Amino acid sequence: MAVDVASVSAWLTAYAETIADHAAELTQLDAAIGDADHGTNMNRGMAAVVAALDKEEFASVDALLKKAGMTLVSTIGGASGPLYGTFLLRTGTALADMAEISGAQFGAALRAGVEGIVARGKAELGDKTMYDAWAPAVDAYDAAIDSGGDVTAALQAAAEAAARGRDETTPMVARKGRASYLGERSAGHQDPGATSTTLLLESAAATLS
Amino acid sequence: MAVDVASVSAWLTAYAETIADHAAELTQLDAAIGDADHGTNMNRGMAAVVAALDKEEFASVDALLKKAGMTLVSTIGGASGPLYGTFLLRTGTALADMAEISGAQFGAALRAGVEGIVARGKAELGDKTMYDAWAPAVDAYDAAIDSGGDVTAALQAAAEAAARGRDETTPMVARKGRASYLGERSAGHQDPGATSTTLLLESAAATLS
Amino acid sequence: MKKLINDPADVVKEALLGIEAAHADRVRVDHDNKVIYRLDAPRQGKVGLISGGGSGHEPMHGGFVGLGMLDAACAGEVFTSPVPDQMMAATKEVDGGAGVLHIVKNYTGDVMNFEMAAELAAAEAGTEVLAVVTDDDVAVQDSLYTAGRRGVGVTVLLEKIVGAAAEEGRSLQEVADLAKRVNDNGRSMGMALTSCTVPSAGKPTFDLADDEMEVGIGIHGEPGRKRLPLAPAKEVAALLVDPILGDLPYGQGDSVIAFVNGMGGTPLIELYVMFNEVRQLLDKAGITVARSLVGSYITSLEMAGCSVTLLKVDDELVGLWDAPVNTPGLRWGA
Amino acid sequence: MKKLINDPADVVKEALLGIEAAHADRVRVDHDNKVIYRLDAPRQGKVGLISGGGSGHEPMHGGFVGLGMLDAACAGEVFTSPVPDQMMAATKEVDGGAGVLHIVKNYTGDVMNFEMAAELAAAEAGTEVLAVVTDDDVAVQDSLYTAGRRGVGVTVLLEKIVGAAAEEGRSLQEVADLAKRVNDNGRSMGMALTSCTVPSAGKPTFDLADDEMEVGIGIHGEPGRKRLPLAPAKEVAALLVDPILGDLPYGQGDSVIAFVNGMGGTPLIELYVMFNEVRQLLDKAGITVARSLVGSYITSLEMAGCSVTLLKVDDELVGLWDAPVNTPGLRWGA
Ligand SMILES: Nc1ncnc2c1ncn2[C@@H]1O[C@H](COP(=O)(O)OP(=O)(O)O)[C@@H](O)[C@H]1O
Ligand SMILES: Nc1ncnc2c1ncn2[C@@H]1O[C@H](COP(=O)(O)OP(=O)(O)O)[C@@H](O)[C@H]1O
Ligand SMILES: [Mg+2]
Ligand SMILES: [Mg+2]
Ligand SMILES: [Mg+2]
Ligand SMILES: [Mg+2]
Repeated sequence: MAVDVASVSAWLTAYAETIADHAAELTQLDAAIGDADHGTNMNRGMAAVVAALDKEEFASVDALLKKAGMTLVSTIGGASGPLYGTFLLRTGTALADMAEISGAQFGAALRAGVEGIVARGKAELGDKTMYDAWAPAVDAYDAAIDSGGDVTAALQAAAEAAARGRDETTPMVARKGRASYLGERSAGHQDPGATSTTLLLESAAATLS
Repeated sequence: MAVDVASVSAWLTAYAETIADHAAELTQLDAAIGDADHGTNMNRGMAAVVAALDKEEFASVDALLKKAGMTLVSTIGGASGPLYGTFLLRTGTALADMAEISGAQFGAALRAGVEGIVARGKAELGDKTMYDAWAPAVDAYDAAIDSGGDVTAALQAAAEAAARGRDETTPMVARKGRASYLGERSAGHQDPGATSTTLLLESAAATLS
Repeated sequence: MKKLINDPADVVKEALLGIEAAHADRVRVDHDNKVIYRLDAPRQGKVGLISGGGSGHEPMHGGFVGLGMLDAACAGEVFTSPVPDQMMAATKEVDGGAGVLHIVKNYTGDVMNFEMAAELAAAEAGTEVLAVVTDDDVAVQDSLYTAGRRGVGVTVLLEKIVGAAAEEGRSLQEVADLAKRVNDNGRSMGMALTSCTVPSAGKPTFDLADDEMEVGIGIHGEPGRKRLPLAPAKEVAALLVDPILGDLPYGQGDSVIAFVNGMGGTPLIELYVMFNEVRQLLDKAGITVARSLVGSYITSLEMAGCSVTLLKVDDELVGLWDAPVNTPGLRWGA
Repeated sequence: MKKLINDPADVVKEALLGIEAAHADRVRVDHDNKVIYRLDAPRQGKVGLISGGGSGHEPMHGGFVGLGMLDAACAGEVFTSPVPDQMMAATKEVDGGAGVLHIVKNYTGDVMNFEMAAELAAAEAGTEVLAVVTDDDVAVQDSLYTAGRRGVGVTVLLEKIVGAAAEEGRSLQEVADLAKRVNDNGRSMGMALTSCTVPSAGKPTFDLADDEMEVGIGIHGEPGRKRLPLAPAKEVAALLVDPILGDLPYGQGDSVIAFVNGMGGTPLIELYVMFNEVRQLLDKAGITVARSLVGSYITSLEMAGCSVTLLKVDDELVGLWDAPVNTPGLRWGA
């Protein structure tokens, strides 16, 4: 297995492409219960990440992830900038000084990243945010590793769990983020952040092994 | 024959009703080459005239016409207020101190009114204004009287001539009034003022005799 | 029709009530005559400045009543010039013994109604009245055989500059001459992305497809001179600025007040984008922007679009522009 | 999408160029960081005031930079809060030794980005930073379990009042306390007749039928709390004022600054009609309008609609409101 600079770089590059492909869809989801910018936001941020990765050689995964996280913080703004930025920063920090990264270690790092999202955004399960995709995803990842799976299998499980979590946001009444302003009217719409989170994990499953 | 207080009052009252019925149409004509208010303007003015006539007893046709003219000046505004107001004021002035009004005298008074329109608005034939309906109308009136017709026949002829003049405004390129701002684009649209003028003469033919 | 109004017939009346309530510190309103007065009018010895026109162009003219600008503004029905009674009442009321200047935009209706008022006021009260007619819209061909050009954006700049001159105590003739000089040195052109809807008409004055714009529109929802495919701000700026520059003409070394005006439905962010384009075109032409004004000052109800006005200025005009003004719509130095 | 823009991705950049060109006498713009600064910032010994947020709300916030109001405004992408780098740069730049107050509207993104900036600025430069978060929108339920209420119209009034206090030389803590007091005494509610269109999205955020309106909207084109049939201004005013009055609550004998705000696509004439209705409702409730503000100051691109803000005031707040202010968007006494 190799969660290394090359594969993590491939992951983020693949995610940037996926985001570009789904930008209009994410913005449309955000129009329904937010302010119609989530696709544009993520696209601007991920394009900047790809540009940053192209410019620099990274000695370690953690350096790369921190750079990517800082780039998101500095280019997205809105809610998703600090949240995705913090996620990558914390994930990177958790991987600092590791020569090789095991599946379990990567899982712990992802969980640290998600804890960063919670620390920043204070979302709880059922609030209809990206956390509703992240929480089941990291649980599924750990469960897959615990039952002997490799990183690919664990990320596959995580992406599937995220997709289920994403789908479950649809009936929810939002309690965090912009959608919460709609009250009951937020029900019946899929959360854009949970959607972009699922795409991130799908990209991971396709590129990391 | 009797162009008297009662019949002139009936004329203006009938015109007010006609204007109310045609207000939307006049405004629509004005929307195409002007500012979409001619129907509203005429309707506001004629409603005020009817209210003024209801409030007062008039000793003479000229007093009645002057009152109606002042009322139009004071309530319409825009181009049509001074023009129709001046028309009635001058027509009234021309009829001052007449015990009985002959067909020829009424024709001369109408012509004086139309001269007032020209004095105020400086329109010439072919400028695509109400004058393109007025000019042939007073000529037709006089011709009918000259060939022995009565007031009704003369007004009938005037109304028909006005309608032809109105129709002829359609291909014209406006040189006066708001429609002139459109230049060549004003061609192909019937002039609203020529339309309301034709209605005024049709009301006259129906009420004066 | 989507508007924040009650009965369409009451729009002007109710807006005047709102203006009075919002700005009672500076203006009072004669609701019978629909005239907005400067609170301290008449000012003895000062030339009285009156303007007016159809409503629907707010803040013009009522929003320009106050220190350093107008003494009174007559509000007509929407897009319909006021009636002579209003101007007569205003003329008598603001006459402080130094005479009264009528500032009239060149529309047949406005000109005729102001003329009748001046005739009547002179006859009745003996007030000395002069008039200036603004006609700065280069979208309209200038010709002796037509109604001539419309008065648009220059009117705003003129009311400010001439207002300062009247405040200085200049004579009626001096103020009128200055007004003419301002009008002669200003040119404008406008465009629309959407039509406006006259409240009493209830539907848009013209229809524009999603990919079209009207160039050369006036401020009454009159259709423009031509319909063009929607274009980026850069091209729109050139469509408006080029005919203006060529008309006066303005040239290398000239100093101007540059005014980018919103038609009512266009937000400020777009006006700043337009101003950036206009400024670049002026830079390229070697024209200095001495002062600028960006905002919705002479509007056409909820029409989306903008107009550009350039006024060639010298030190005197800039000084008068900079002089204190305190009106609901334009305020500085006071 | 009908807008006076070039490439949608360049709207903010180009608007900032336009703002700089139009107001170079009062502000300068750091185009790399997209920050608008007061020309003479930092002012030694004065608390620095910074705000910022997504663009598309002009004149807020950039139009409120200048004497008696903000020292800097950070411009995010359209409807997207700025990033911490911008606020950090601004914080360091306006720090005149008396500390810096961040004025933040309560949106998850704005709050998080400002928080990160404050953490970083404190760590890096040692600048003392306090923050006030505005949350005055009564359309949103106030709850500990949600993101809480949005910051809307009160932000404008707060920036003016707190700006005057900072200009007076009050300490950071005093200025922050005052800001909190203003926020606590203000409430707002808004409605839309039409949606806005985010330039990069290219189509309206929501669809409204010709006979519908959205009540309880925010300033980002967020759909509102409910969709209702189009209603006359009188009913719209009640729909906005009643929930505000009941919330603080405001009552008999209170004095308020009454602010009727346009959302960007609504012309001034309609805002005056609305103000007339609002004032009547306040009269009926025995509430005195100490000061008023009518115009488009906190907008949502080209959205048609309005919001009402009431701020309960005492003599101190009125005095600070009346103090001189000289910004592109709000100016008096200077
Ligand atoms: N407090 C929060 N915690 C976790 N996620 C959040 C929170 N607030 C918002 N989000 C996520 O952010 C997404 C919106 O992101 P985006 O549209 O880019 O930002 P903004 O709401 O500022 O416009 C939401 O769909 C939601 O998943
Ligand atoms: N100079 C003029 N002479 C004669 N009639 C004119 C002149 N200018 C305009 N009109 C007439 O006035 C009509 C428009 O009236 P109206 O719409 O009420 O006024 P406004 O043009 O001020 O909105 C035109 O259709 C035309 O017939
Ligand atoms: Mg969003
Ligand atoms: Mg008309
Ligand atoms: Mg008219
Ligand atoms: Mg956003």
